[in-house]
Amino acid sequence: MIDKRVASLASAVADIRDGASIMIGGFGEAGSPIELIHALIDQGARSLTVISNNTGSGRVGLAALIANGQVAKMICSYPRSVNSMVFPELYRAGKIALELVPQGTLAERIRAGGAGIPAFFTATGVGTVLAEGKELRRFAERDYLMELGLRADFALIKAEAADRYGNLVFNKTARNFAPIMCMAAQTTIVQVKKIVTAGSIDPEIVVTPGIFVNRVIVVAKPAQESQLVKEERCYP
Amino acid sequence: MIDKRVASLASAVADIRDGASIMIGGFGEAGSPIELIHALIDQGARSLTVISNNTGSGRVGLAALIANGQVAKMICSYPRSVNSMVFPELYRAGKIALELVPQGTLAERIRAGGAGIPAFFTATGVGTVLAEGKELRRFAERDYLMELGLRADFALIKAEAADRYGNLVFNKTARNFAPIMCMAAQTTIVQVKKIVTAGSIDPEIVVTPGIFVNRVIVVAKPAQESQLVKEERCYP
Amino acid sequence: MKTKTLGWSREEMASLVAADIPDGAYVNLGIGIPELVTQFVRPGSEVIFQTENGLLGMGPSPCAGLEDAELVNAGKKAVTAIPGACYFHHADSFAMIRGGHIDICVLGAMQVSAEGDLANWSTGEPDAIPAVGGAMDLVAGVKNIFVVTEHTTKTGEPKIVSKCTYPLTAKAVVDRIYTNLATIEVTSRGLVVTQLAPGVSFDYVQDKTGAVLIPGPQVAAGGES
Amino acid sequence: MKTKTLGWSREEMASLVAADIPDGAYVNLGIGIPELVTQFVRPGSEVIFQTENGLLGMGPSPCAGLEDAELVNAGKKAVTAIPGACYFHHADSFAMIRGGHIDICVLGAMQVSAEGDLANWSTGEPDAIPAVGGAMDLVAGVKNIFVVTEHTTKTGEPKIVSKCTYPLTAKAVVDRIYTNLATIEVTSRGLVVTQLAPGVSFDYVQDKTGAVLIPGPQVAAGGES
Repeated sequence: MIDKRVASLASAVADIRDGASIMIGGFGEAGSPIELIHALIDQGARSLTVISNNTGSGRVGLAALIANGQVAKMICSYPRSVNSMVFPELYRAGKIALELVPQGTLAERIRAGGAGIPAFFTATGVGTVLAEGKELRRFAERDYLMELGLRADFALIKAEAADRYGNLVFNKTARNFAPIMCMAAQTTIVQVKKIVTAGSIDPEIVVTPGIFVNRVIVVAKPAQESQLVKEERCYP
Repeated sequence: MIDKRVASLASAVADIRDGASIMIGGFGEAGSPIELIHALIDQGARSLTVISNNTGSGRVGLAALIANGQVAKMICSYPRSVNSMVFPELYRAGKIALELVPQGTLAERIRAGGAGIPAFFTATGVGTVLAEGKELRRFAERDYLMELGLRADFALIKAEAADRYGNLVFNKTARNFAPIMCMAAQTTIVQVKKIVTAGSIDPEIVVTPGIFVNRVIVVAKPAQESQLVKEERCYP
Repeated sequence: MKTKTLGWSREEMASLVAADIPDGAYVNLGIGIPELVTQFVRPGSEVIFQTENGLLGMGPSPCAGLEDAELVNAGKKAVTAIPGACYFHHADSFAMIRGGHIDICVLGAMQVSAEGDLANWSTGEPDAIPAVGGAMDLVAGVKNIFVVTEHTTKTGEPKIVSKCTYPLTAKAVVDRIYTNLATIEVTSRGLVVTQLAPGVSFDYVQDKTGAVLIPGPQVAAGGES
Repeated sequence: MKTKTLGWSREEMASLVAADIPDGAYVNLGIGIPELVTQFVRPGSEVIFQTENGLLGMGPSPCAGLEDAELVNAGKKAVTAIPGACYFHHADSFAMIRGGHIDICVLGAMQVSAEGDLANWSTGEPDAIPAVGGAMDLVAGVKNIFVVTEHTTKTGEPKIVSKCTYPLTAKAVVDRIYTNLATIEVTSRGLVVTQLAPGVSFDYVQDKTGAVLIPGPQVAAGGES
């Protein structure tokens, strides 16, 4: 029987090794798998490349992972926010690398990685500093940049519900990068608020087919990042 | 108020002009918008380029459109089936052109067209006759072909239900090419079994956002192509 | 600063933008003044707002206490969804944007050039943290780009310039500019002033602008107003 | 034709394939003998079948009278969906295939070469209607390609050849071949026979094959069986 449920957050992230590339879902706190990230802090893998739209806020979740010195490089579109101080400090100190990618290009590169497409062309970024070093090519009288598909060793994802096959549904705008990251990672690890019996998610409404998911762990009441930041919490 | 409902099949297809390119949804009869196709036969536009996975069967639906001499060129992956005689005859007689595209490449070309991606690379077809004339390029020690995004003037689509915004849901494997064709056509025309009030489709389960749909027409009880073929029906 | 009180208010600027949005349009709004546009949709017309983090049919801010941390806009502020809305993932959202399906994007600017080049993501200062978000995708993909901005910076420097000095977001993409002083169309002839704020003369606007302006048919050239 | 009765039946071939499918595998099945594989999934193991027209979790054929024209497989035959299945559109389906997420594809062949080249879509005859469907995508994208086929054509010509004469579906993609006479592994050393059908000798199989075969460790070379 296929059963992708795992027993603990610790076992879910146990095999993430030093130097791994990790996609982390979320747009700000919406969809950020904060408990999985904290488990990765406990686990301690270092020299990570993290692909995520933002860089976290306060001293919890992704910001805490960065603050803990575990991240060597960020690939993201917007490494700034009101309460984001950790990344800017380390970046200015030259202690973390940054590959800045426009948000839509980041999304499409991840989707391409998951879809077996090594490269594609987009008009985004043409004529800007982000075009430097990229191949420029004309199609039908317009210039486009060639962008490469992006894959990762692991994905850490937050979803609303899963069944034992790993089929996923999401909640509102917490969906954001999750479905494409599930596709683009070698091993996809998902925290869900609940597990439902196979067949109880209508086949018409599954957002992420189970084939893209490797491990599912229940976190029934996930913490809310903005609340932890307001309380000035610090992990660990 | 946004209201994409139109009054009749005839008015839904009235502005399709000679020489237009038309994407037609469906995989075999599943998802084939047979009533819209028949309306296009009544309308009479000629020299059409049709993009559809198959070429229809019997003398109804897509096969009837072809038999009626309205199609100059087919872009498809599988122009053959048990009851498909119309296309083979015209093709052997040199009366219709064919661009044969592998099914996954066809799907991705349509998705790329709708997503503003002029070209992408795929390993499908490398080393085959379908690679002829296509740019070959190596990424990470593997060869890929460059394939171009595909757009069309119109899409004829069958869906299960819509609201006045054009949000769509589909039925089982009748979904197939419909969502990506809705994205890739300048004007997307959809026949649905029913219209529901705005807000009655859960925002989490909308498959095709209304932004990709221009016209919706109700065909409450669509004909079943295989049944018409069995009855040896012929349109018009 | 005189410019603070002279000309249109932020609300008036948003309302001018809203008056130019056709019924049934699909619109993406940036952060700041663009967010105010939702309040001025013309009576009898319906506009659908997209937010690039995965929602078509964005509604107004929720009442206090009803915020949902998983229902936010691109600025990460709590929003609502209208009946008939839908959610989708980021690749689908930017397929919508890049594929030219959004009619209008309304966004702020640091600089706009006479050719419609836009700079709105980076000052280019050495210690700035580079952060681009979805700006480059939006201006490259959306059919019509409306910039809404104060006419000058807080220190009185022109934001409408002959050539941008800040790093570009994209070249030749801006269609219209709405400032507190005037509305301006970016055309192949150059920057055409289509409307002046009450009490503002063409010469005054030209004086506050770093590029040559052309008076439109409804606008009197010169210093009177 | 001797080959019609000699060796394994179609069901036995399908069962040999099924025995090589690991528990929990995601599998795409072609038309013909591959379709029989569903009947031989090993007890206690669970295999998920994908059909490229948009269904993961394909179940058995429906009972007569319960067919749904909108629930079909890639061969356009009526199927069912298991509890835990899901539907998706064609681009997502082939993202799954092209992206290497499907573990095994089982499909028929017109010819397989010693290097694992596959020809299974066209005879290349001048009046043939070219039709490729999803074959090229599947063999380029799926991790393991299992071919299941009669060892020779109806007229006794070898289908396993040193070089394909029919138009290729893809180069160097086939991992294993299951025929009525033998199971064969495509390796960097060449075609290794891993099992012989009862009553079939290595020499007999070699005689019916258009490429050099190598006996595997469990297979006796020569004419005895």
